[in-house]
Amino acid sequence: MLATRGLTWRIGEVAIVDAVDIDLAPGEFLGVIGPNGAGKTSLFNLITGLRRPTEGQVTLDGQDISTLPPHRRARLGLGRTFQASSVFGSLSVRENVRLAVQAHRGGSMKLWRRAAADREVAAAADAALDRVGLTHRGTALAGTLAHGEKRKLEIALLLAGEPRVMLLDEPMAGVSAEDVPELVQVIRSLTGDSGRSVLMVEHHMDVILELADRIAVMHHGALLACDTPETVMANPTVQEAYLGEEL
Amino acid sequence: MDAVILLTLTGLGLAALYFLVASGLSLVFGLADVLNFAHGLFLGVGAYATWWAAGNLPGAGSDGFGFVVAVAFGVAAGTLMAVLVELVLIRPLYSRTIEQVLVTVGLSLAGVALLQATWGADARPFPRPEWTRQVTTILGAQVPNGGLLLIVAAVLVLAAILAFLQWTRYGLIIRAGVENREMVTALGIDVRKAFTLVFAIGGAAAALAGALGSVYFGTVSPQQGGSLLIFAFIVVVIGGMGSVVGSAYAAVAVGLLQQFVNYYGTSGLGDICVVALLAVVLLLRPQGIAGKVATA
Amino acid sequence: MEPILAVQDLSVRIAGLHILQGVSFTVAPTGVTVLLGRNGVGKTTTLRALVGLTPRNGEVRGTVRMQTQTLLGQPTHRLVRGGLGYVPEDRCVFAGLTVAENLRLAERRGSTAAYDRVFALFPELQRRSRQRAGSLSGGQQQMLAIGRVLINDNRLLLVDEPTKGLAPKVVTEVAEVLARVAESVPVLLVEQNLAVVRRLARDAVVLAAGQVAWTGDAQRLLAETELTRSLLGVGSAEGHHTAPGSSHTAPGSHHAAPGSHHAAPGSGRKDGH
Amino acid sequence: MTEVKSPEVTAPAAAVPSEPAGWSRLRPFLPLVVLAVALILPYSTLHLPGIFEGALNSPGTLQLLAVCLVFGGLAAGYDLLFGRTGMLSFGHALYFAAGVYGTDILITRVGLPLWQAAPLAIVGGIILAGLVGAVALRTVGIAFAMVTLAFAQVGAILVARDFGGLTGGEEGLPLDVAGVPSGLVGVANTVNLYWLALAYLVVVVFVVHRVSNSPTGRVLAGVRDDERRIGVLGLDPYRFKLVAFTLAGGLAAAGGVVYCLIVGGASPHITSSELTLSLLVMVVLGGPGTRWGPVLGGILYMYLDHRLISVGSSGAIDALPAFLSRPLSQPLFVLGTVFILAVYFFPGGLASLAPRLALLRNALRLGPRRES
Amino acid sequence: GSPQDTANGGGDSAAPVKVGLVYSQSGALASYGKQYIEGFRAGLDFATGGTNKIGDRAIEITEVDDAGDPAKAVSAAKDLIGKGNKIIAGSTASGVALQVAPIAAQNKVLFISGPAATDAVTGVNKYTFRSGRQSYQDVVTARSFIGDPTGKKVVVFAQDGAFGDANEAAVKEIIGGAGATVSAVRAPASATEFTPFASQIKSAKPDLLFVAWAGTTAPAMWQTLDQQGVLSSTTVVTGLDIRASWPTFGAAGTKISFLSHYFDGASDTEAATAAKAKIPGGTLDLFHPDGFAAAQMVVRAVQEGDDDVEKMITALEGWSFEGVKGTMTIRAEDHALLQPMYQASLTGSGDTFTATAQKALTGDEAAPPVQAMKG
Ligand SMILES: Nc1ncnc2c1ncn2[C@@H]1O[C@H](COP(=O)(O)OP(=O)(O)OP(=O)(O)O)[C@@H](O)[C@H]1O
Ligand SMILES: Nc1ncnc2c1ncn2[C@@H]1O[C@H](COP(=O)(O)OP(=O)(O)OP(=O)(O)O)[C@@H](O)[C@H]1O
Ligand SMILES: [Mg+2]
Ligand SMILES: [Mg+2]
Repeated sequence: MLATRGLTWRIGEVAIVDAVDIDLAPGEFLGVIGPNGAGKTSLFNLITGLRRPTEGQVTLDGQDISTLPPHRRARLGLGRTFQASSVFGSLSVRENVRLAVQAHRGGSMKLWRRAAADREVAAAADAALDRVGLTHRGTALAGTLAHGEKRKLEIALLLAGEPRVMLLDEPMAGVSAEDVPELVQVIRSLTGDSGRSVLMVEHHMDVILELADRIAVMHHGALLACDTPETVMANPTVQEAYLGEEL
Repeated sequence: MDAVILLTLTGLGLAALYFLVASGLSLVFGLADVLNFAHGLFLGVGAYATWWAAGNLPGAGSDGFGFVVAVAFGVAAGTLMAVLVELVLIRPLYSRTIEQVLVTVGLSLAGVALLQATWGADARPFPRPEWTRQVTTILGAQVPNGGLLLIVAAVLVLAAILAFLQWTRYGLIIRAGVENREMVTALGIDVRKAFTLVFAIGGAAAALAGALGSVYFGTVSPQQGGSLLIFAFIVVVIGGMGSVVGSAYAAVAVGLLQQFVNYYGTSGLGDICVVALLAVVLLLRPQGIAGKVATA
Repeated sequence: MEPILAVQDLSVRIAGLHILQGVSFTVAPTGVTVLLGRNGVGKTTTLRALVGLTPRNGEVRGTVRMQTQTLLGQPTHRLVRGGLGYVPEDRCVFAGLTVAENLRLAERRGSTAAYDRVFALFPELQRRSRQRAGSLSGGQQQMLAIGRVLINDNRLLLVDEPTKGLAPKVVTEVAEVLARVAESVPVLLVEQNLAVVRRLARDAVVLAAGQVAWTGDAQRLLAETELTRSLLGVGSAEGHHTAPGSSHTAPGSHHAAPGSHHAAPGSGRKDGH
Repeated sequence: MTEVKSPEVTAPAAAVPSEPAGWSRLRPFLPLVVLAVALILPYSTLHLPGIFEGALNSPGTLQLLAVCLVFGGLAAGYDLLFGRTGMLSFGHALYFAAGVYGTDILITRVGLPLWQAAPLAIVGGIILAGLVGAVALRTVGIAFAMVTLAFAQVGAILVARDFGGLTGGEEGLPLDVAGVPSGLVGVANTVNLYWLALAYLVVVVFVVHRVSNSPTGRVLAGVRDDERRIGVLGLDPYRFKLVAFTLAGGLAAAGGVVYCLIVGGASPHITSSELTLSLLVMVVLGGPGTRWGPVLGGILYMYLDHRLISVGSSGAIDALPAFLSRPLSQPLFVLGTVFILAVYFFPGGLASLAPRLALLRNALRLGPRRES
Repeated sequence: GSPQDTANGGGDSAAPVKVGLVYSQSGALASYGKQYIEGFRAGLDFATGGTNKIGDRAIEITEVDDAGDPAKAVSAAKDLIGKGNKIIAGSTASGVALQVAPIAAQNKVLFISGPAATDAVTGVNKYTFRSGRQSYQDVVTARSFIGDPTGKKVVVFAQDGAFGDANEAAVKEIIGGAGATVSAVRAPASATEFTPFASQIKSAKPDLLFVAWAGTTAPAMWQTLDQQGVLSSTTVVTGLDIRASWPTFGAAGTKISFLSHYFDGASDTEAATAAKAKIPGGTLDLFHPDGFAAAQMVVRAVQEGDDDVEKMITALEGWSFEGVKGTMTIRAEDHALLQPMYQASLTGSGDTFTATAQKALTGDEAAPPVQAMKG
């Protein structure tokens, strides 16, 4: 479904992302791990178009999308969350999600229609909010949410776009322990739908192990390994480069 | 050939003037993140204070050492003014960009009107040493000494500011404070002092530009600062906000471009070319020629 | 032992929201006191109030004493110079400055800068000292943020979620660093990673609904499943898929952190909401 | 750092303490009431000494009000860019000037009648805004502000150059009233200009509100908060910003047409970057992103701008000692001081006064009731 | 009341005469405005024999500041007309004069333009008169410096914009028309560095350089022309500005031949003596005669026309009177104000300069070409 071929991003001489080949099958859940600074976020930026690769290609369903701007890629079904929460701070939580729904359904360029009147959009938005458990915060301004709530809102925004490929950048970071199972549940429910693939960066190994079909390990920009969780966890290089000593 | 040399040197003089105005603006604009529309007022204050000192301050005059004293007085007045403005008006408004624009616009309106109310709207002859009115013949071109003075001053100011930012602790604090004021205080540093200092430097540079600019123009008038300001803004933006070196490059580019186009093209084309240069630079490199690449 | 920090009746209101409603707790003069609670309960708000960084539209009430000194109302830079070190939640390194400059900035006049201490803890920083901090990865930035505070001698450290977004290996490193730091300086730590809490914490303060829900011995809190569940909503401190970072990397081998046997009589009191 | 902080949006009405039932029922109709008052105002001979020079229906007062209303509309249009989309343009004067000079040149130099000149000028303004926006919107933040400023500066230079004697250079171009309906000419017909200005204001306010409550408006608010995010949602921020920019340009050009008729000509003042700056001041003075703030800000600014001049030359000021009377007789001194004071005393703009007044009213209302 | 009501204009023979003065009290032209109003007061005093009354009727003057902004001037004019003023005077800036003139015509009131020098006001409509000189008269005076222009080479150095355009056109018409070859060097009004233009002028090697430059950059411009040797290589003619500006010419001042509208001591008329006695400071300057003449015209208009504007116009057209500068004549065809003009030179240094009249041209000698009345 989503594939990268020789994807490389250099700053000066340094390759931040180094000839990465990834293949994501429909419905597959690929976990991405790697030490801090391995280039995971950068890889996401290349795939979603926020950065232009120095070399290599990104293809979606066989179509080369390497030169498309971010919004065109999103239209093709590529959705993502950000490592640092990014929501529309001055809009209410509900308006945030409605905006995402509206963006997905098209017809955003309507200057003369009352936005609030679109019941379908409202219903879809409420459903997405409900799924991440933020309904009770619907009227709060998104900018005033606590960190964990923002993460949930981000997932709701992602959901609203009904993407076929989702890129999640550390969705659990900063989420309190008690909410983790719930979020894991939400993420799992997203992938249960047919054909939706996920690429997720996460440092919480248990979450990765629970969700991922395969795990890709990045190190110094390059793909160190990409295999089933068992194989990856048993890989001594991975042990040494990433997991380190136990606490 | 003569014409080319003459245009180059006078163009550099013009560039020096732009740089003197822009350097203070760039520091305050880029580092303290304040779009200081009152910069033109600082220029005016420096110029008027110098003018006043030359006529009234004991020891100051329009020639020799007396002139140096008068300019020093003007620079001190500009600095003081800038410090007061920062302490009283800007300090309560940090990180509120738009309100700052409002306050500095208000200040420049009120301040220029006040200058006008006190000394009248008309240009007054500016006291200056006789040699600044003369020309030096360089390779057959009659280059005005006033322009050469500006060039020397600009080079000195550039060197001084760079040394300050790179090598002093306050320079470091200023560069850090631009990014995150709060975090600088969380490291135990009173960042407010640093910003007052930036304003002081900006005010001093502006006042110097005002004084030397008036030497160059031969007169001082309330509106003078404002008319230079727009080109100074253009220079700052082309150079990259906060980059003093960038401002220097940009000032040279703008000064020379204006000079040559005005000579070889038709009148008014020089200004339009400068504006076109700005647009082209920003479209190709939105952060300006020496601006930092924005990080993701 | 006299507490290093005594917080009494701390209330914070931001933009009309009453975030903290009369929070009182103390921080012991040695070891790590950990501040726990769900997302959005006000942990960050508490730390920021202590160090004087409540936003402009906020309002702080109550009394906070660090030994004899009253904290509230004083400007941040003076508090920090007085020996209160603060590592913010989102790192806040100066992206445009090099690593070396970031560290140099943190040097305080009068105290000798302990570069060896920092570089010994984070050799990566020494290697990258000429790199711009903005181009560091998240984990590297976190190291710099901690290193920046450790360069000075402090009387108390406030550290907000230092392991957020770090690779397990780095989490372990950071935890070890903090453990070593805590041997000489008391630390008030906000942390979600229960494995780290277990490794470090001696005392715990649990916030819920803007108030202190529980204070006492941290190890006891984690040991008593009942308590952990009711306060932190975690099924089990060791629960396989629940506490992030705990299952794979923290088999619970280092139960006895230094100083963890301290159990003040009368602690473990459970405050009602 | 290059990001311009978009103005904070005032909290939704929930923040306002509950108001007495009768009032809240009346509230939605308040704009209509104000509109009705504004419509019948020219029939009043009421004299408000100190506020206006003459009676409300005197030509001088109506002229002043007309100018104020046009700028109220202009500020509301500018707010579509600044307050609602977060774009800081320093070149909005260009489209206003396009409307003014476009109308003036088409009528006076080309000889078209008003009904042809006005739509042409507005379409011209829209096309100009579209073209400039297409280029300028490739940048963001301060760079965007400067590119728009630069284009506006080119406009100002072209007007000053007076190519082919079209614009009259620094002397401006008086409007040839031969092409204008007689109902809009002459002091006795000032009232028609007033109604025209009122109509313009109503249209702008209606358009701006309609648009900002539309799906597009929602996207624009999103662009204001986080443009990158909008892109990842699958929308092209560039297109939306361009639409807002062009629309605001068109509204400004329409304002230019009206202004040209009211003032009876064009002068290069209106091409200056100062005009854009004063638009910004108006919006901030009123409260960016709020429903009525920019309108009020625009009206108040223009009122002060015109009235301070007569205050400055009034006898009361002359009577003061020289160190006071000299600066006070400089209108710009007073205006500048007013801006500065406004920032400190009305943070959030005039629009933030309403909730505060409501608080005060509640406090006053509750006080006595508790006692009884 | 009805919205179309305007206050009634009176007509009552005992009611005061309302005169509105719209001029610059603040803004860039404030000092021109100040001279204008001082001159006006002195002129009113002179023309009414110290009574400030015309017959039995008191004169009620309303002064409004336009700050040099036509929009404000138009508002003020409408306000004044609405309040029954039948005479509007003032207009320090050309832009203001041009935009107020049509208002006067639309509302059929008398408009006496002030210091605004634009030629376009002459003949703009029958309601508009002028109390000052116009650019053409400057250029005609300039021509008098070179004797026979035939075959001479004349360069106009002027700023961009209408003022420069008008001067260039006038020189081409008046001096070029008399046989000289005229070329122009134009510079942006905002220019701060003049070397390129000085070089262009120098390489043109003109017999006469006519400079039309207004604004704060003028001293820098003169200094550059001087430094590049333009002033010493040819005859340079320009208009002499207000007294306060004289020192700003610096050393260049004594190398320039000036054409002058007026300076203290240029004339020795009864009116000049009266004006000198009346104005604060006792030294006449460039625009005092304009205000003085405006007052004389107002008094004449009311004396002859009472409240009937048409009669006022008839009374003024063709009227000759003794003003500060000497004999002035309102040309009936286009309302140009024919008046003496002067050739002058500056002497002195530092802050003290003295102007001396070299030659005076009579009103007829300095007359501009006749325009067709446009409206
Ligand atoms: N500037 C602000 N304006 C309005 N509300 C705020 C502001 N800052 C924080 N809050 C609110 O205060 C509450 C506490 O926030 P805080 O960041 O202290 O939580 P936290 O316990 O640190 O959460 P987390 O674990 O997610 O970091 C949240 O509900 C948040 O919405
Ligand atoms: N704009 C940039 N300029 C220079 N270096 C950069 C830039 N962006 C990223 N880097 C570098 O690229 C490397 C990879 O960064 P990236 O953010 O992709 O890491 P990551 O794998 O997401 O790390 P983390 O888990 O800490 O978030 C880091 O070493 C970082 O310093
Ligand atoms: Mg990352
Ligand atoms: Mg927190």
